[in-house]
Formats: sequence, C-alpha cells, structure tokens
Amino acid sequence: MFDLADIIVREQGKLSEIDGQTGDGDHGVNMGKGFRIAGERLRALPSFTLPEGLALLGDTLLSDIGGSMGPLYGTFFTDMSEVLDGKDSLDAADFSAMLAAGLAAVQGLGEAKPGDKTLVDVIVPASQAFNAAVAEGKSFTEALEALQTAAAAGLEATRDMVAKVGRASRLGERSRGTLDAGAASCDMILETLAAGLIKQLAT
Amino acid sequence: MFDLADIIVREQGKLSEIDGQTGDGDHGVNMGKGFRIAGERLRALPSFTLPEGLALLGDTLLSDIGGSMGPLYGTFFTDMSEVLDGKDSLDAADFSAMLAAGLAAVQGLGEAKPGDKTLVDVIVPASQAFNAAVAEGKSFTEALEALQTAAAAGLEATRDMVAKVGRASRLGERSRGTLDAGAASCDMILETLAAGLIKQLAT
Amino acid sequence: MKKLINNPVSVVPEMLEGLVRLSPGLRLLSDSHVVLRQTQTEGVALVSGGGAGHEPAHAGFIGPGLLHAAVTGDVFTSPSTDAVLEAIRAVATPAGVLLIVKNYTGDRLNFGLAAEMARAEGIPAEVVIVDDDTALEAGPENAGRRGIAGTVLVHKVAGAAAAAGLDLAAVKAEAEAAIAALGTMAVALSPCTVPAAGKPGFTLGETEIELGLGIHGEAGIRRVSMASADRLTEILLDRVVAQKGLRAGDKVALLVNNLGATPVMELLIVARSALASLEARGISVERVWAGTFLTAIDMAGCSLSLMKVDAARLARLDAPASAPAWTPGQ
Amino acid sequence: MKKLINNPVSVVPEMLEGLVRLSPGLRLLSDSHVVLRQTQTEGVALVSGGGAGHEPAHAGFIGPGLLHAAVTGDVFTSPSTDAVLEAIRAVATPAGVLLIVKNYTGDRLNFGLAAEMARAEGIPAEVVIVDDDTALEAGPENAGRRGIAGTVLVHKVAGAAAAAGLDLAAVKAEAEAAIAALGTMAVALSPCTVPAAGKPGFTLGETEIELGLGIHGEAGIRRVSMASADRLTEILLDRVVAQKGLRAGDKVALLVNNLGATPVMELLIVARSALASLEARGISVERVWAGTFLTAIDMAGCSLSLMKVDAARLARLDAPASAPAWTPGQ
Ligand SMILES: Nc1ncnc2c1ncn2[C@@H]1O[C@H](COP(=O)(O)OP(=O)(O)O)[C@@H](O)[C@H]1O
Ligand SMILES: Nc1ncnc2c1ncn2[C@@H]1O[C@H](COP(=O)(O)OP(=O)(O)O)[C@@H](O)[C@H]1O
Ligand SMILES: [Mg+2]
Ligand SMILES: [Mg+2]
Ligand SMILES: [Mg+2]
Ligand SMILES: [Mg+2]
Repeated sequence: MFDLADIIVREQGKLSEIDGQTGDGDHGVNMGKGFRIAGERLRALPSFTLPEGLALLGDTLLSDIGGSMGPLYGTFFTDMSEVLDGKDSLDAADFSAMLAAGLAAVQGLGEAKPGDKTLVDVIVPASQAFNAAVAEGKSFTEALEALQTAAAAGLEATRDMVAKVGRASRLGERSRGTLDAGAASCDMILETLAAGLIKQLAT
Repeated sequence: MFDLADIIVREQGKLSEIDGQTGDGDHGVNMGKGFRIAGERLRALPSFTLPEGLALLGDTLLSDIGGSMGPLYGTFFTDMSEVLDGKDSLDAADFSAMLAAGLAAVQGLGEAKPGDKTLVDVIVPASQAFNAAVAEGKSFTEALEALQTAAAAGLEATRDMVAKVGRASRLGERSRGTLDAGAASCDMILETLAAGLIKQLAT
Repeated sequence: MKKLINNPVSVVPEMLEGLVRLSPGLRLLSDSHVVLRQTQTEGVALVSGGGAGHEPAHAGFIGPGLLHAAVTGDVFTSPSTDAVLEAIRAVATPAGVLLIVKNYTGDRLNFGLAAEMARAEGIPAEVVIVDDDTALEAGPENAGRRGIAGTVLVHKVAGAAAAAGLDLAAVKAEAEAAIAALGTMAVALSPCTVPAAGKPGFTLGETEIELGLGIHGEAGIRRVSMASADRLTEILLDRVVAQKGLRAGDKVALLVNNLGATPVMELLIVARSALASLEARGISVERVWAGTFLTAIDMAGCSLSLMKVDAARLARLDAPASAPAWTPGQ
Repeated sequence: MKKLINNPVSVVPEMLEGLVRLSPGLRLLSDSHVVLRQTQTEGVALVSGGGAGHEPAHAGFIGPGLLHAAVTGDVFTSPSTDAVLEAIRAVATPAGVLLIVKNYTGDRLNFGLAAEMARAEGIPAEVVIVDDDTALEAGPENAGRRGIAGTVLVHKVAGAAAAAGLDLAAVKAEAEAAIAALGTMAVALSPCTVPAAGKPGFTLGETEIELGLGIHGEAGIRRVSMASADRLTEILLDRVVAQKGLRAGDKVALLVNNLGATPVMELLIVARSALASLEARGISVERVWAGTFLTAIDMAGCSLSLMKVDAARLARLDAPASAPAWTPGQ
C-alpha cells in the first residue's frame, strides 16, 4: 500500500504531462494530492489489513480530492475493499472478485466502455488476463504477472484510441496519438498492487 | 502655412519618439492630428492671409486636439494671429510683437519658466535672438536666420534640463539627458515659419 | 508567472475569505470552501459550484433571488463529493435542494454522488446539467457540450423560480428549459495560467487566437488569425444562432462575458457589435449584460451567450436579486 | 497587439456607444464624446472626464448621486477645451457646475479654460484638482501628484453633496476636503498597450514589477522583483499611510482597484490582505470596495486608495447612488 501511495506521488509530474496533451494537465496534481494524504493517514496507523488500506484510500479520494478521479478511483478502491471485507490474506478468487468489483464501480459511475480511452482500458484486459491465467491453472503469482503484462499493454493500446468520454472527448480525432492519463495511473496502480502481492507470496 | 502643417504631420513619428522617452509618447500623435486637420481646412479655402491662417490653426488646436498641446499651441497661434489682425504682410516689428504675444500666451496658461524643459526654452532664445539682430540693425531676413539658429540651439539645450512642469517632471532627475518633445515641435514650427518668410522676402 | 497571490496552494481559501469579508450577506462554512448566505430562506435551495478559477463565479452569485450556496474545488478541479454534500446539508430545507452543475465528468460525478447521498439522508435533491458551449457538436461520441458562462443566467432563472416559491420539480423544470434555450461561444486572445502550474496551459502566436475554447484552458475548436471585434462577434453569433435555431423575430437575453483579463473598453466594443449584429438578424435583444461573470482565471477574450426568452423567462431574469457579482440586465 | 477592437481610431466612439446602449440612464451628446444623464436634475452639476483608456471611468460613474456628465478625449489624451465646454453647457443649471479634474497638464488646461469660457457665458463653474498619487513627492520642482483611482471616491462624495442640494461653493469645499483626505498607490505587473501605438509603452522582465506607476503607463517610482500579494500590499499601504499621516484609531474607506487585466481571484486576495494589514495597524476600514473602477487599459496590477472618513464623509459615501460602474461599499 505504501508503494502504491509513493509511486503515484513520485510519478505525478508524468501523469499531469500526459493529461496536458489532451486534457487540462492536472491528473497528476489530483492523484498526487489524494495518494499523499492517504499515505500520511496510513503511516499514522499502527497496522492495517489490505481491505482496510484500500478503504482508507477510497475514502480519502472521495472526500478530499474532487475532480473526476476522486469519485471514480474513490469508489473503485471502496468497492474493491468491500469485496475483501474482513479478510486478512487473499487468494486468486478473492483477487478476481476484487477486480470485478472495482471495474463495476468505475463503469457504474462513469459509464465508460472499453475503447473509450479511459482507465477501463487497463482494468478490463488486466482482469481478463488474470482470470484466463487462473482458468489455465497458472499459479496466483503467474496470474499476477500476466495481469501486469496486460495492464501495460492496455495502457499502450489507449494511444491509438479516440476519447469518447471525459474532457478529452471534446477533441474528437485530435485525442488520438497520446496515452490516456487515467489509464497511465491505473496501470501504475495495478502493476504496483500485483508486485506487492507477488513479493508477499514469495516470502 | 502649408509647409508648417506638412512638416509636423511628416515628423510626428519623431516627436512621439522623443515624448516617449520621458512622457507618454503621444506628442506626435496629438500634434499630427491637429496640424493635419488644420492643413485640410486651409487647403479648402480659396485664399487666406497669414493672420487668418494662424487663427484657423489656433482654433483647430483648441477645439479638436485636446491634450496639453491643444490649449498651449492653440492660444499660442490664436494670440499671435490677434497681434497681426488685419495685416496682409508683416515687417520685423510685427514679427517681434507676434512672438512676444505667443510667448505670453504659453506662459500665461502653462506657467512654465525658461529652464523648465518646455517649448518656452525654444521661444525665449529665438525671440531674443531675433530682437537682438533687429536692434543691431540687421535685415528682417538676417534676423529670421538668427532666430532659426537660436531655436535649434534652444532645443538642443533642453537635453540637459530637468523637467519642472508637465508629465516628465514626475521623473525628476531621470528626465535629464533627452530632448523635450514640445521644444522639438516648437523648433520645427519657428524654423519653418521663418523659412517661409525668408522665401517670401526674397521674391 | 506574475500574479498577485501569496502561494498557489492558498489562493482558494484566501480569495473566498476576501469575498466573504467584502460581502456582508455571505459567510464561509467553517473549515471548508463552501460559501453560503448569512440567513437562509424557506423553499427550494440552490447549490452551484465547481473548480476555482472562474471568479466571480460561483460564490459571487449567492444572495436573495439567486444561489443559496456555492462549493469551490481546487483551481479547475471539481470539489469533492463530501464538500458538495456539506453544502447541501447546510442549506437543505424540506422543499429540497437543486444542484446546478456544469457538464464536466468531475462535476457530474461529485455533485451527482452527493445528491444521491443527500437523498439517502432524506433530503430531496435534484441535479440539472448546464451544457451551453455550442462551439462543440454534442453526440454519443463525446461527453457532450461543456457548461460555460451561460450558467450564470441559469442561476438567475432558477433563483427567481425558487424565490417565487415553486416546488423542487417546478424549479428544476424551469432550469432545464432555460438550459435548453441557452447557447454560448467564446474566443480567447491569450491562454490562462493555473497558479500551481506556473505557466500558461497552451501558447498562441502573436496574431493567433482560439475559437470555442473551454473555460479551463482546454483546446478550442479552431485556431485562427486575429480579426476585428465585429468579425469575431459575427463568428461567435453565427454559430450560437445556428446551433440554437434562432430566427428573426425571436427574443433573447445576451450576456457578454469577460474571460478574465479583457479590458472594459473591449467588452463595450464587443457588446456594441453584438447588439448591432443581432439587430441586423432581426433577433430582438430584450436584456443585455456586459461584464465579468464567469472567467478562466486570467485569460484575455470573451464569450457571448444567448438565451431565448418569452415573457415568463424574462420575468425570471428581471426578478429582484442581489449578489456580489450580479447586476440587473438592461 | 491582440485586442477586441475594430480600428484604433474608432475605439472611443464605439465603446461610448456600447456604454450608452447598455445604460438606459445615459445618453451621448450628438457628434461628441460627451456622455450625460438622460434626465438632468436641479442643483449643482458635476462634470468629470479625461483621456480614454480608464474605463469604466469616467462615463461609468454618471447617474443619480454621482456625475452628471463625463467628457472623454482620445486614449490617454485630455479632451479639448471645446468638448469640455460643450459638456458644461449641456448640464449647466443656475446652481452651477463643478469640474472634477485629475492633475495632468492637459486636463488642467482644457478643463480650466472651459470653466473660464463658461463663466464668461454666465455659467457658474468651479474646478477641483484630484492629486491622490502618493507614490510621488509633490513639490515646486514638478507638476505635483497625479490624479488616479481615488478620483472615483471624490466623484461619490461630491455627487452626494450635490444631490443633497448644497451650493457650488459647499460642494467644491467637500470635494477638496475629500481630496486632501485621499491617497493612492499602484503596482503594475505588466505594461499597457495604447491601441494606436500597437505595442506596450514599456517592458518589464519576467519577474519585474513597477511600483508607483501612472495610469497612462508612465514610469513608476521604482522597479522591483515580484513579491507576494501580502508583501506588495504592505509596501503600497506603508507609503499611503505615511504620506497621509494615518494613525491607529483613524477611520478610512478602502478602494482596491483593478488596473485593467487583473483577475477577480487576485483582487480578492489583495483585498483580504489589505484589510488584514490595516486592521493590524489599528486603522478601521469603515467601507471597502474591490473591483474595476479606473484602469490603464489592459495593465495587470492594482491600486489601493485610502480616504480618511468621519461620520459626515461616510454618509456621503453611503448616500444612494446609481451608475453603471458604481457599487455600494461594504
Ligand atoms: N466517464 C469516465 N469514466 C472513466 N474514466 C474517465 C471518465 N472520464 C474521464 N475519465 C478518466 O479521467 C482521466 C482524467 O482525470 P483527471 O485529469 O484527474 O480529471 P479531469 O479530467 O477532471 O481533469 C482521463 O484520462 C480518463 O482516463
Ligand atoms: N506647463 C507647461 N507649459 C508649457 N509647456 C508644457 C507644459 N507642460 C508640458 N509642456 C510641454 O508639453 C509637451 C508634451 O506634450 P504632449 O505629449 O502633446 O502632451 P501630454 O504631456 O499631455 O501627453 C512637453 O514636451 C512640454 O514641452
Ligand atoms: Mg485533468
Ligand atoms: Mg505626451
Ligand atoms: Mg481537471
Ligand atoms: Mg498625452
């Protein structure tokens, strides 16, 4: 969880730069603020479980950052946390359910479909790759690695998309040719979460 | 008279540039507008005497241009014209009286003393030189030539003065080192008037 | 960046403090960026807001006959769901609350979620979405038209309807009808600078201007060469008139809005030009405003809004109202 | 130069036409740049004016309780004697006319000559000279302090005195006392561009600002590095307070004025800062305004004016008045 907060805070300049190409250039500012506050709150706790950490992150985004990412990522983390409620450690099935809940939250609120050039274009292929790996009998760790690869590819695929929702959609065809900012932060988030679990599973 | 209107219109860029160094850079705009309108009005007349021409110029400056130069040059020309009233041609005594009336008008209104860095610093030495030449028994033409030399020297002398009146006076010491805009236009006016008379006297 | 500020992170609280200090009828909800009336009234309460940087909007339009509260986010960033919910709670009456929201994803989500939460608490809450930016084609392929300066006229219509004692559904219906009757288009002569960014959001050449830009410095629909005030006015009005289907004989209200750094001299010249152009089109301007209503920080340029009016809507625009940034139309 | 204009030579007539079209109480004297009230009143009439480029001043302050007419010259150029005389004739009553003139040679000469001519025609006419720019040392070695934004408060005091039915000598005396009680200082973040010149009158570096500049883009008293709003406010107030001999316990009116291109956000931050600073000095701000009152075309920056008030002068500032650019103090 700390890794998650740290990477977003560290990479906020890059995220804003991506947002500046087709949006208003504040994605990193918004995300950085939310994750910095959440990180501080987490560090103040003696200890916390993953669902507790996710819940705190979701709450912070919802109550403190505003913008479009506050509610979208806020409910994303809140709903993921609810699926895991009470659990101290999680297995592949939990993780899959968690991703599904996060995706449902984002789509329920923002109504973005795959291909609309948003974070959905990272969540969808990432969770599909994870589920497919599990179905093929791969280990949890292998499935998480598949998720990482798919998330990065999903981000890369947003480059050639035309935005259909959000601020960038007003540019129409001119939104093609650059990565999507929300997809970029989502790739960081999913890859970092997966890396944390992989590390945990290895010990 | 046409020469007078034409030279001011032609040199307006230069006058504004001088004004820009210590004032607000509009002396040429103001003067150019007044002399252009007066020139058009004069050209529309079948014929006019010198006093009639000066009166029209004074009226135009007073009613159409505003700024500080409207009233100062306006009464300058109006009062010069009144001294000559009804005269068709003029001698050295008339010319001397005319300059005295012009100076009195400018000083009566603007209260500038010699050395204050204004057009007064051209009128005073120019009329003194003219009167001295006449007193020495020089011809009208020679006296006019003396006036031209003195006007130019008077202008040059404003360079080292500190403005005591008008917009530039707020700069204090910083107004030293550049010519005065009103003195520059006044030098043009007196030299051109004198040149016209010299030409007339030669024919 | 040269700005009369102390610190980019404190611009929002400091300017809100300045506003309430200068406006005896307003107060700041403690520890928040919610501004509200000193004394609340019966009947439907109106809440507006959005990112900061649009001053005097939105808090400048709080007062009798207009808004009851405004929620301000960071510069160009929607306020959080919690902040909106706080504002709703602070002004809620049994008659309910109408949220006037501009069409941006962030504003829609945060105001929309807050309205849901309010309803869950038993507060009747409804949302209207303003999408007056006719520079853009709306369609399924994008997020629809943005809400820009015409929002101020929606505040006024809804504020008068609420002050007249209408119920929530009726105030909402009048606001929605006003939105449907409204179109705006803007031209920028210069970009704007977000204090935290410290540099302009885009660059324009010496003689380049941008048509149909957004109020957050988002790209416009077209970059063109500088033209005369008359010509630019014509371009803006052509688009709004065509998109809103206005015809000779129609009656409209006209709002000439300073985007932030436009001198009064230029606004008056544009207003004169717009009035002449509309007259030539046979469109009757029943009311007109020219001033600083909803800005994009320090952007030079202006927007023109037209709202089609009938006698009833005109009466809403004319109804008595008093707020720091409101002036009666002429 | 990017400006919403049609032609530099037509900015003045076009903006005045825009203003009167937007202000039903005002009209333009035909073929002139004189704006006056639709209906004139009994009693002393007030005439103000000067070069254009200071919008909304001066014509924006015409109306009941304020001015009766304003004469506008070319941009930054005093109107001609004839134009001023026309305005005087148009509003003259048997009670006479008071001319409110800012201390510039051109304005003094043209308004002064016009007053003389009016008297010769039997119209009682008096002149007061506003010289509130405390940035400058006044003395026999210069033309004295300039008149700047505080002029607007002089309009208000004199306007209320005239509306109260005082005679010419008494209105003049109140105006002169108000001028003596008034000090202003400005800071510019950017130069201004005269439309006919097409380029800025001076240049400022990326982080340079100018203190004590004039409202025509004349040089200021000092060029310094950009500083915080709090610090700049302190510098301006230090000077005005010292020059006007203000002390703890004194009561003042405060005018925070936009020089042309300053966003509302920044004005509010400066206003907050000025109120806090004056409070810390023990000087009681009885009334405050923050807005666009008297500008230098498109200059970014602001001026702070303080007018010492007692109960009588405060009553003049509070007296009812209505003009396009006037708002009641808070
Ligand atoms: N309706 C939506 N559903 C999901 N994601 C969205 C939606 N609209 C925008 N986004 C995401 O939001 C990102 C921009 O976030 P951010 O810059 O923080 O907010 P804003 O656009 O309000 O400035 C986009 O890159 C996109 O991925
Ligand atoms: N009181 C005065 N008496 C005589 N001449 C003056 C006075 N004040 C200013 N001037 C002259 O006016 C000139 C500036 O004229 P101009 O630029 O047209 O007017 P403004 O200063 O109003 O812009 C100065 O260069 C100076 O010669
Ligand atoms: Mg963004
Ligand atoms: Mg000048
Ligand atoms: Mg944003
Ligand atoms: Mg001038």
